[in-house]
Amino acid sequence: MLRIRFFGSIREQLQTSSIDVEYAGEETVSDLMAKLIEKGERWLILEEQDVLVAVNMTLCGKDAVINSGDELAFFPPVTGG
Amino acid sequence: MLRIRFFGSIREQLQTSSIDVEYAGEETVSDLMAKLIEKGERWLILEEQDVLVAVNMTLCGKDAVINSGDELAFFPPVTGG
Amino acid sequence: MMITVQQEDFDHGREYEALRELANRDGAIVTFTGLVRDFNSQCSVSNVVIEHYSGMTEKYLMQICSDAKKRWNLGQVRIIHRIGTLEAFEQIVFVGVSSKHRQNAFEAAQFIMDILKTTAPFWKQETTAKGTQWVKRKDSDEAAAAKWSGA
Amino acid sequence: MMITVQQEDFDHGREYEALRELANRDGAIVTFTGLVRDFNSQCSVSNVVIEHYSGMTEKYLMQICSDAKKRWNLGQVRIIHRIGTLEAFEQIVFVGVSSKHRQNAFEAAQFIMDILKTTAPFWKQETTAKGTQWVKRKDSDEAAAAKWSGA
Repeated sequence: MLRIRFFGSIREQLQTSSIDVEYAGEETVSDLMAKLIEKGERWLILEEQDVLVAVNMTLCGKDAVINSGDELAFFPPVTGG
Repeated sequence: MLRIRFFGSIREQLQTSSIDVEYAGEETVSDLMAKLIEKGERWLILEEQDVLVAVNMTLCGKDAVINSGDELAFFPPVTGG
Repeated sequence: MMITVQQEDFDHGREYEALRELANRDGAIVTFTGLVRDFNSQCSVSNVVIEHYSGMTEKYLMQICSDAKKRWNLGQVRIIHRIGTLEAFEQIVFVGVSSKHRQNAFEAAQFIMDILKTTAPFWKQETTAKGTQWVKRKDSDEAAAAKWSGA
Repeated sequence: MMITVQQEDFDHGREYEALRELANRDGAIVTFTGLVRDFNSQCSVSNVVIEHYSGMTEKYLMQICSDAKKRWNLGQVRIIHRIGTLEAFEQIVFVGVSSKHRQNAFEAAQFIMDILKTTAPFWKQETTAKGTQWVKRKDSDEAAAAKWSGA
């Protein structure tokens, strides 16, 4: 299983803050994104240029390797402080 | 009349914080210093390299013009804060 | 080194005194406080709502503190960041740093804010007369953070 | 813009809140506090005595504030400097600056401290186990002040 979390405007546009998906051997974040986008057009938002990705709470690129049990997150540029 | 004030280590070495001297037409701080040094060797301290001079509470060089009624001050580099 | 993410307001005076007590051999304390402004580039702001990624936020704030301690000789480092709904003029963020040398304390506090602004997972929504919108990333914040990556 | 030279200790929390009340549209507040350290390069310090040139001190502190306001877009500027006998760990100096932009607040507070250190007529005497001596000017302070004269 993979837990996928969404924050900020991405959470709002997807109307969901978290989903759990079965881990089916995807090797990288990109693989998983491709699978999500197959589910419907609204997931295309994840491919927008400034979307950030974290795997297990560490910022990383879309080529980052994923494993079963990982927690992924997609979110827009941060604006705290 | 000129009021001449001393601060920090200079006040301590001269053992005086302020003197009033008659204004006798000295044109610059240097002129006044020459006159003070005539009074005795201990005044040579005013010629030491890092001594600062203020005329009417403004830092200035030894070539600064002075006038009757001015307040002069001699002191070491400042060390506040 | 202590970080807190909380809804509650903080007492700046108390935070300073806590820092000072631990940092008493240091000689220099710098604090930064960010407040909710009552306007943005277009119009007046009545409140902001701050969302965060619990867990990752704390991890990144700790990382920023320890990166600062690697770069400068520091005593205490303290970060507080608020979440939830904040009205105009409320305190959002506190950074406090102590050091033996004021230059280090100033630079470290600036570094912490610059890196926090671009890496800590917080997102801000503003409510104005025109409605509610997500705050956009500022290029000036990106530039401020980028200047630390050279050294 | 407000400056105070006083023997009494100051309450950092109260100074911050006063600044915040006046500066509430600014968004960024930076404070610097200098404390008496309990050691110098050689040995432990039991207290310091700070002498000043009354009148000239106030004039120079005001000048530093208005120079800072000319260089940066600032809201409030506050300086407190203590005089007389201060024990180890006591607060010596407070600088508080507010601005719409944190970069300005940080730079202005640093500028104020750097220029204060090299131009405001205060002199410090330290009492240690070896007796009492005048504190010497530091080259690092001269260098810090010099870097502002280019721009």
